[in-house]
Amino acid sequence: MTDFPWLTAIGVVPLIGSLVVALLPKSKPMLAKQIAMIVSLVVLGMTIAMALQFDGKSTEPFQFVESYPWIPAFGVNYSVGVDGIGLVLIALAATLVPVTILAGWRDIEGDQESEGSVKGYFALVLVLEALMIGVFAATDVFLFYVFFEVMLVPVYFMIGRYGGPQRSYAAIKFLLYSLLGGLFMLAALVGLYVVSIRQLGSGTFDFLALVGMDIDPNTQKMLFLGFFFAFAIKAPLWPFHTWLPDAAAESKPGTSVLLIGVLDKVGTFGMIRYLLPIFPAASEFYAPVVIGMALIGIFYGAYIALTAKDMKRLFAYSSMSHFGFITLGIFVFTSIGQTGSVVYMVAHGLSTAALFLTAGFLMSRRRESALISDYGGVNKVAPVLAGFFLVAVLSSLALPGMVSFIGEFLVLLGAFERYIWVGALATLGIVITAAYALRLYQKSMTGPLNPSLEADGNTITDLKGREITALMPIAALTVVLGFYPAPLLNVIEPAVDRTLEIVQVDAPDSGLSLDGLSSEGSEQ
Amino acid sequence: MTEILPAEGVFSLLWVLIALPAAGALILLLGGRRTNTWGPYLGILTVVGSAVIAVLMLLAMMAEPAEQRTVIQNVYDWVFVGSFQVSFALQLDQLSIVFVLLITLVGALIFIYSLGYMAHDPDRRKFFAYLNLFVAAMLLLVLANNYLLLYVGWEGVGLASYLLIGFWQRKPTAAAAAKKAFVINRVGDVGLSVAIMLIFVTFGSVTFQDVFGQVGEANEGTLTAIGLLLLLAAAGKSAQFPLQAWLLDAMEGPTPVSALIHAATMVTAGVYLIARSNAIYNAATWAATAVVVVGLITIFMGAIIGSAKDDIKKSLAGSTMSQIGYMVFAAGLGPIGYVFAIFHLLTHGVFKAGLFLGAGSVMHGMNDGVNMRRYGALKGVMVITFITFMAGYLAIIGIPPFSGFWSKDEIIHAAFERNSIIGAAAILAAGITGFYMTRMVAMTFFGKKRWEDDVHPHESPKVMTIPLIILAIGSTFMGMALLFWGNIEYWLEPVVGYESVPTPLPTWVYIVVTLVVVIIGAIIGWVTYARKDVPIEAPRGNLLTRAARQDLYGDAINDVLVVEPTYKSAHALTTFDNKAVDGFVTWTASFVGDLSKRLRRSQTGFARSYALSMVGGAIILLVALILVRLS
Amino acid sequence: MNPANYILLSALLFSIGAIGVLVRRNAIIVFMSVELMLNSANLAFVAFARMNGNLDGQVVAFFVMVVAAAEVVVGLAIIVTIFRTRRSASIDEPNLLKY
Amino acid sequence: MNFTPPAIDYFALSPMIVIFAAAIVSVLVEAFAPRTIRRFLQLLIVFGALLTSAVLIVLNAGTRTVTGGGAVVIDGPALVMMGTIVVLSILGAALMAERSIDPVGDSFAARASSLPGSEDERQLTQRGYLQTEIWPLTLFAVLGMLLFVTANNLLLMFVALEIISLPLYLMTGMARRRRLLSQEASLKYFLLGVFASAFYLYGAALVYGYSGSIFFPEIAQSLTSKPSESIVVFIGMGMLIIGPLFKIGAVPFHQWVPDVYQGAPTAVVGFMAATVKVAAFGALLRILYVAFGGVRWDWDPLIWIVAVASMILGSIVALLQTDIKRLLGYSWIAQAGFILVGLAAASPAGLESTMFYVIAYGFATVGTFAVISMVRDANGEATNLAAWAGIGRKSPLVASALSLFLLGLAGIPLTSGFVSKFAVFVAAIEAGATWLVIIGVIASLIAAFFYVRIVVIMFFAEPTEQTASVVVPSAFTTISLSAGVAVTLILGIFPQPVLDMLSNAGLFLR
Repeated sequence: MTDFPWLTAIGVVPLIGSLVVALLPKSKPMLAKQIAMIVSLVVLGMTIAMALQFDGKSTEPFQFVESYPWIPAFGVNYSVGVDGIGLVLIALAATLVPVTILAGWRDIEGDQESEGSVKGYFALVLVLEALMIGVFAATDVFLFYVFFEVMLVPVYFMIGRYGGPQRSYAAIKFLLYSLLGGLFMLAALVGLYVVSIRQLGSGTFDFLALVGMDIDPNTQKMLFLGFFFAFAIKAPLWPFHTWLPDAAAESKPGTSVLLIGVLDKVGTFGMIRYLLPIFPAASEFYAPVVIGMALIGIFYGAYIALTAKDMKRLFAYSSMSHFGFITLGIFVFTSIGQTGSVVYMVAHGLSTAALFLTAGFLMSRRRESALISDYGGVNKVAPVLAGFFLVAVLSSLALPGMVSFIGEFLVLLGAFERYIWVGALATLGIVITAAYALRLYQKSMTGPLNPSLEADGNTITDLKGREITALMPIAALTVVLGFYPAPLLNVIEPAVDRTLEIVQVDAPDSGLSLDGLSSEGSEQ
Repeated sequence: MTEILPAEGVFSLLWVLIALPAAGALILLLGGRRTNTWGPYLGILTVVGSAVIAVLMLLAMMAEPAEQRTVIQNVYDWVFVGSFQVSFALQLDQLSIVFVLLITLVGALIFIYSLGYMAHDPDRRKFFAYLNLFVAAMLLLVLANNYLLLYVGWEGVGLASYLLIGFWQRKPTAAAAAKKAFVINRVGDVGLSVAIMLIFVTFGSVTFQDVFGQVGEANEGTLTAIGLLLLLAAAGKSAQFPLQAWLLDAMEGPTPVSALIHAATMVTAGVYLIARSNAIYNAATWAATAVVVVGLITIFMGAIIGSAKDDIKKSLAGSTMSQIGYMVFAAGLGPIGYVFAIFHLLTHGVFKAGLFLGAGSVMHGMNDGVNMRRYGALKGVMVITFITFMAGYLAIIGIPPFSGFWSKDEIIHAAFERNSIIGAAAILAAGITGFYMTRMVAMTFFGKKRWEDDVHPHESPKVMTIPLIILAIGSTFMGMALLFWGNIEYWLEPVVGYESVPTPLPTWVYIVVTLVVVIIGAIIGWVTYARKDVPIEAPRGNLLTRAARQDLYGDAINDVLVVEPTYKSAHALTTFDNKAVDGFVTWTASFVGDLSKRLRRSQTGFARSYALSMVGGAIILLVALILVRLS
Repeated sequence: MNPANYILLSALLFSIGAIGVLVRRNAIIVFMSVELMLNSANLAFVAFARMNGNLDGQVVAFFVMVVAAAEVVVGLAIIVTIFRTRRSASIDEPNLLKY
Repeated sequence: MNFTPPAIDYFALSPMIVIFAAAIVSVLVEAFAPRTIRRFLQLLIVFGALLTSAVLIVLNAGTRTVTGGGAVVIDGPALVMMGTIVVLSILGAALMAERSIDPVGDSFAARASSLPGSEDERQLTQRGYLQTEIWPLTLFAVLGMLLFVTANNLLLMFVALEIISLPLYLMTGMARRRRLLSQEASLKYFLLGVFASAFYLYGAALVYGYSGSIFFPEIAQSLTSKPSESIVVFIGMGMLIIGPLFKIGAVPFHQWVPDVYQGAPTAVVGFMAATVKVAAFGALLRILYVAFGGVRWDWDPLIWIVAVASMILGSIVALLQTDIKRLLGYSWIAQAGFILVGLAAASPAGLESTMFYVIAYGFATVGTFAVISMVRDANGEATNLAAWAGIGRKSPLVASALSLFLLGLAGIPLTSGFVSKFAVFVAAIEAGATWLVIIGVIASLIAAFFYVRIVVIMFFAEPTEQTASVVVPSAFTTISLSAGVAVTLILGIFPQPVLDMLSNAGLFLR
């Protein structure tokens, strides 16, 4: 391991980049894009370089650790570091940003903003990238919270300033919802700090130190709620999801990709990184409730997606359903389930990106209409587009051979290990998922060509080189990782096992002793 | 006990079997229009390549002693989390090799046939790409050495079938049928996934040899559960009751697809799964019984539907259901049945492919018309098609020495070894088979011309007829070849086991009875459809006929029981989400807003009311203070 | 004699002043009521000064008088300005700033 | 007979003395200097005095003494408060000194006494007649504030209160435009102000009567020493703190706040909103922590009630405001509630967090009003939010600055507002008032809505024809604006130095 401050560097580069972009003269939107693109690629390169040095076998909880005092008065440090989970999520972010920049190349000219906003958008994207990397890299809870909250601001502007007709409503809804969660988390954060003062003499936010404490269960339960609330809204978990459809429907495809593909992962990431280790007792106590919410979310989201008339809303609800799976995997406390969840996070990031971007390209060819009924028979005129759309749809229904399958199956298996009936029940979700996903594909891509598509100047042309270049890596990753997930599993599993060690829930007794038809044997 | 050998020599090419067609598919899909000209040939080449390798492997395997015919090739570690260790490993044994041969050889023939059949389709390239994808997935399915990898192949063929059913997507019906097929199969997949989980939780592994090695130690309840779940999966893939509804619509796809996927190979995957898991079923009697029941029900459903349809492909599809019913049925009988299930699977694969391609050739000549009531008297026009079709016909109804006779007869015999009643049922079904196949032949090739005016029937080109001929030869001799020369039961025995139990009556009795019943059925068919004129407008028909025309109300039932409730509840949920969940959020917002409106009023702007509120506030505070004191 | 009486008196005056502020419209009178309240406080201070036997209270009283005088200056200035603009000394008149 | 003069530490008092002297001088300047050089002289005096006093405060950093016959206490918190007040006053004065924003001149009535819309007013305006009375008033107000935070007995505190208030009453009424509003605000402020002082005074009387002294330390002693405290003293305490609470603008003594914020000249609001809060909280802290520190359990509930009421009412009523100055008035009420949450902790942490909060808030406020004073349309400042639509498109820089302040007030991390909220909540939870924090959280969510709403209007709405324009100010406003931005960011990102300063300041001198 080198002592080069990788994480800080990776975080700072996009910040500088955004500054440069923001300071460009308004007259050069093209330059802004190019610079943004280059910067994001540099970040991607650095991330890969870092990932290559990551030691999957290491026994250290975190790698590439840096720590400097920041606000000693509150025991706050600027300390960063990654374990396998953080690493893959940072990699996900670093991958999706260039993709979205490339995909959003033309999106911004579209609207009659002051031309300053072109560079503005890309500057915001870069800021967001920096913050996303920060939030996954932070090992100081306060620092995490800071990133967690500040992230809202760029997203808020990205939705509210570059979006559909209802954008400012969506933006405010998003912001207030997230702030609500964030503020309760703040309260819990303060509580945690006070506890640490009482237990450790001097207050601290250092993750490992906090994990070291044993907080009495009742306090845990209170603090847990504070954090969980924030994460549940972020992730979005039923019933805290209603901001997501609006946000997704009103924002640019690129924004949605970063929002749902990466940002919302902070919720589930937070659960696995902070909730479980710091509040083990509370996590166990609340697990049934959370699992219940997750199950409801799985079916609720899928069912509503079945009737959705608006593509973007459909994606939003399907994401909700997927987040149900992810959360489920986390809260069954099995190494299989949690590994599955993390894999699923990555997979969902990729599939969301594929869906939103392809749909975005499609919509850009028909006056930004997201109504499924406005399309149909597209694959006759735009086979390549339809092809990518199909890949996206399949990866979101977790077709075996795609990485999402690995995630989903592991989650289900993990759940099944612990509570047979929960696992079995959740498995039914895959049917509805297939139903709505294929319904979308059938209605939009197959059948006779929708007359409105030739009418009034909408001519659906097939994808251009730029668009294909944007989608290709995602599609490739989806399939390659589906057949060869080793790169993910190698780094994720150790991290997950460490978490479980802390939570100290003993693995469900599997094997021949188990009486397969009764769940008693498997419940803890 | 058979020992597992590492893949050496020719077997080291195991992965190539799959890689070849997969590569073909990839090139064709990514290559785009550039590959239009040479694409199809590439597709054929890859499959032929796999076929050649397969044959070499067969020879190599025959050289080995029976106990050393199982080779495993561990390609790489695939999924590994904690105790869940699954590697991407391929297993070739007597069972999988026969499947590999069936898939590659029949596949190759159908590929060639498609050259002619799809000659005029602009998207031929895509068609072949999908076919390649299918072959690759199917090979993965039968070569996987663990359930999870099998699952991948299982879904892969599902995807291929989805793409190919919907190949003519301009037809909304095709798109709908494709979706339907996938979704119904998904139900089966639930069975498979849960089965895999249960298997893992029970045995701590999902590789075949580990699981079958420990079956003895698991309790029967668990095994029954696993068995039933696997049966659910099989029912989905093999269009068995109650998941049969998709197969008939699947005929929307191009005929070669119906021949390869929905007759010869994919739909038999369920049988493979059951036969592969024989260890589990042997230990779980109830599950096995369930298999028999499902098989039996489907035999009759398929036969009845086949007897009523006027659409030649759907009629064949019905018969496919019924024939696969036979296989499942046989597989359910246990060690006495497995081998014959596979045996029938192979013969059926060949002759049903032949029949379908024959039907395709007919349609080709009839402007893609499928209504048999508009056929008739084609025997003179398409001689080759007619002859080859007859071979398939005699094979399926089981007239000696055609292949179907041997395999079906063995199944019936095995049925009697278990229980005379089901045996009788099997014979009866054979009779119905005789009826509907005769009906088909009669309506198509005999009787008067009932052609539409603009149709000018003609024989198909060589590229189509040659595969027909080969398949016809297969349908004629394959049965004997496998039974007497290849003595299939002993070939498969090491994998699926084989035993024979004495039957109450001597064997020849069953043979005779079966033949008599079949011939009776055939005669009825002949009398009704060749002797009399076939009305062009279908007569109303009796209750059963009408029901059968509606696929015995399979769709109707699904709609009432599943589809409509689902959509209803989905709509209900949507309203709930908007009104209740989101409604609460907006309500809160507006509530605070109203509060704000009211509270603003308190700021009257009159200095004296301000003063009043100060005094009032002061008093309240002081009172509070005093109360605190006193308490 | 009991100092309580002085306190009661001062409380009475204070209340009268407060009520005056609340009920009277004329700015001048309102202002006078406030002065009354201040003076009631003075009374209390002086009484307490005697009770506690130190001079602080009385000193305060003197300061308060001065302050009150200052208040009068400023207050009248403001009230007069308002009066000149609105031709009325009612404190309910200026009512543009509300809600 | 022998006479011992009271020991007076003139150096410790020098910050006040300088201001006081300067105030006198500037009165004389008003009286005698020719109009042409008056403004120059006044600015010289004011900024000179303020800067000098700031320097003196720094030099006094180590001083911890009670002087002036025990009337004045110079201790750590007092010095911090004084320093903050003086610095904020400099920024506020800069706002008042601005002359290039308004085409006519500065933002104050040519002659406060002239009738609105009258002939002579018009003439005065034509003659470009600019008044400078504002400056001596400012200096007196500052002096009052300095005394307010250092007063160690009830009397001096009362006098200080009046020295703050009287000039402010007048300054409130001096707006050049919308004079009716201005005068009305001034009248309400005055009447309610003296009303409040009356309460304070009577409370003081009762406390004095009970404890036999007007000095805080002795009051504290008597509270602890005397076995049976009578109700009277607590009634006294209750009425006593109404004075500071009124200046703070806490519910139920808040109703003057929105009116004055809206009516008074923006520059003046910027000045007093920032400084008076500091002073008032300084005084309140001293009363409660020093004089009544022993009986915190008696006044805690009272502060809780006030805090909760302020947070909730302030943030809710602000939701629907259409005038940005008025909105900020209500927002202040809510903020006051948050600060009181920290104050209620009655612990060193409470003291520090409260001081940090008022400092952070002060600078943000000055900046905010600097921006508001720059957004103008045909008839003066455009305070109606409708006129702010799409400002962010026209002049992103200024709009971003305002957004920063608003996000700060909303408590978004990396701004001073977040650190202050955090500190306050820590203090409260340490003191076991978790429920108070929960309410605070909900209130800050509601508050976030209207802060964000302004951002929405500025950035997301399309500019309309009635959208105001942002005028380019002179150095004065620019300085206070940039100072506001700088401090808001620094306190948000590197709060450590200030936190150290506060903890070094230590506790009140008893």
